[in-house]
Amino acid sequence: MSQRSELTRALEAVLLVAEEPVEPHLLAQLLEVSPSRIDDECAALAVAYEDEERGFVLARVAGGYRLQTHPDLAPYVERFVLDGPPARLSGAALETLAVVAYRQPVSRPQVASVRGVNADAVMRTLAHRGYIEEVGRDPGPGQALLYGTTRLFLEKLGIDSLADLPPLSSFVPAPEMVEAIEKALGGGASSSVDDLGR
Amino acid sequence: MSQRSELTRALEAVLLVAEEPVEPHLLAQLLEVSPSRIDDECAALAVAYEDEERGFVLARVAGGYRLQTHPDLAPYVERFVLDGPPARLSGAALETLAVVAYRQPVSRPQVASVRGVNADAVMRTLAHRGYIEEVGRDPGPGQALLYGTTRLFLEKLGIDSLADLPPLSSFVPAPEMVEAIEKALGGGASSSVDDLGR
Amino acid sequence: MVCACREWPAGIVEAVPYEVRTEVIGYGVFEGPFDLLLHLIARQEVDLYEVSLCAIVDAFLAELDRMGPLDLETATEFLVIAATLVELKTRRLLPETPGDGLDDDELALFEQRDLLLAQLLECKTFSQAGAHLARMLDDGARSAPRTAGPEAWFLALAPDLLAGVTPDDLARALVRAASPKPLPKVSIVHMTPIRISVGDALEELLGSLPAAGATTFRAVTEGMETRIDVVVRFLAVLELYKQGLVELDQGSTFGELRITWTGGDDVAERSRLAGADSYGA
Repeated sequence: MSQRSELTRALEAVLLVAEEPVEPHLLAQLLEVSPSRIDDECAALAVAYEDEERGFVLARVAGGYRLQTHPDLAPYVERFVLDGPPARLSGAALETLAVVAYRQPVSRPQVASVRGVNADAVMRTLAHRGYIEEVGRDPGPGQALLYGTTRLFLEKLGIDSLADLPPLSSFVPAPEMVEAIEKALGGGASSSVDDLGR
Repeated sequence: MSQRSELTRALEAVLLVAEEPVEPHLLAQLLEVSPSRIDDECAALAVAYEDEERGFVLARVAGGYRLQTHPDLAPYVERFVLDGPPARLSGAALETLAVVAYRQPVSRPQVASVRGVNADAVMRTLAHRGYIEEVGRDPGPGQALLYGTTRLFLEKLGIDSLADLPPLSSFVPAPEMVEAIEKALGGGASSSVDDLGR
Repeated sequence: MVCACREWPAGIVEAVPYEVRTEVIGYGVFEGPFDLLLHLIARQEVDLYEVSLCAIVDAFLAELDRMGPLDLETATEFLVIAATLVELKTRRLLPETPGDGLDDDELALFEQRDLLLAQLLECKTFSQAGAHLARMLDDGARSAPRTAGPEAWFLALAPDLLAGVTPDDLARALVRAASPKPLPKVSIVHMTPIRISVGDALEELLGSLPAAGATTFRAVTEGMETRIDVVVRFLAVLELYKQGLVELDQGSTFGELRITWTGGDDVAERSRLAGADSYGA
């Protein structure tokens, strides 16, 4: 291979020194081309890395581009990275994280009402981990603090934006489960099932 | 190109996540081949990167291998450092600084033994930036230089004195870990960590 | 999905089939009343298609009883649900009132039931969404980003390398630096999806448990590095439990899972002989 463009080479160099995903507009500014040109270059480079079976990939994550290791090689990388894999979240924390992710901006009482239990401790843990943060205050009475997910959350999931989360409707319990719950509570069909649409 | 060996791919992945030069014997251990095989692989990879006119090179530095930007592209990297998100200390540098801060006065070999890697280059950077300085000599044999943090360090961190550094216990997940960490910090470590609470 | 068994090794809960779990996890590890209720309903569904409200209400109350002292807020949450359930149960037990009109009490009860149903479905939805997030986090963790940053000579250009660094960041960095490091050694076992079978794990347990008498799940999974090893070991423990060779219990809500050998010596001997060659027993 030869005659690689200066643009491609500079892109590779900048991505190598970046510590977090670099937004296309910043890359465009640095390399003096349009953001759409950056997107095209990055897409081409990502395909080339895959074709060449590199040990790393160029990924679009949390609104920017970054170099990261190929998932196939996780066993080697895990051994090398001294921290080891991060502690996993408990079921309660995951559920809470899901509520914040899909309902944001959302207040603590709103989260608690979905789960039926006080969510304060779990939300502190999630904030401590950097997955959620305060994003504002409810304009209504009480002015409750509102929470949303962070950029780190997107980075950890390896997705570009919240739009990449599967729709919440795909997690609504299957009809048999709904029927079982209805039966359990004693009674026929109820209109409130439809209210879950969102 | 196709059928790249798992060894080459794993090597690329590990070098991508490494923050400091990785010694051949460590790579050899990770990838379960001989150190000389690692040297051969790295040499071949370095040549390939040059031939392919990559934006980065594989360099042999300070007894180890690392990926770094191609010297041709320095102007772009400089612009990124100046105009991009604010550059911060690398994780490795921050860890080293933390060891010096909590364990001072401390010698280079002592820092290296806590972190398990040679700390000379990082300590030079920290001294150069004025965050640490020589504070004396070990009275014991060898008379190693001892380092401590500077006034600038306190200012940058926004604290009045070392006594304002948070106690470690609040950041350690389990009590057994406290013990292990104190052991890793070496001899008088537990007392010196406690001293910070004064 | 339903129980948050935090004291167990990472990831075990979602990896074990639900029906298997319900046998062991019956002792108050529920995160809230909805979790508990969903769990009880699911158990009914597993047992028989005909779901019995009465059985569920009784189980709910029994569970509440077994949980022991709760803080006031949590207790209230559970009691509100319990009250609704009891009302629904009473209603079911009473003979049908003649006439087609519903009185106000009945209407209110139906409203409560609908509300509870909606809450349960919502809770279930988010719990499934949470399980999916866990999978996405796992996938995401398989790739590590480059974070080395610019080479040292470029850093001279940066105005302040400690910008945004807090004393807490420093303390965390020290903990990272001084924490015991895992041995950097790649074993190829790691690359193969499942190498150790439940049979192997069973045999190993049969070799060690009778002599040990009582131990904990943590102890029998000590040193295991991959999730799958832990899961396989867990399935083996369940198998022993099903065969009545061990007793399982948890001292406290978030306590250790204790394993006690109850099979006697000859059973271990027979089972071991019946198996394949001994596996590090």
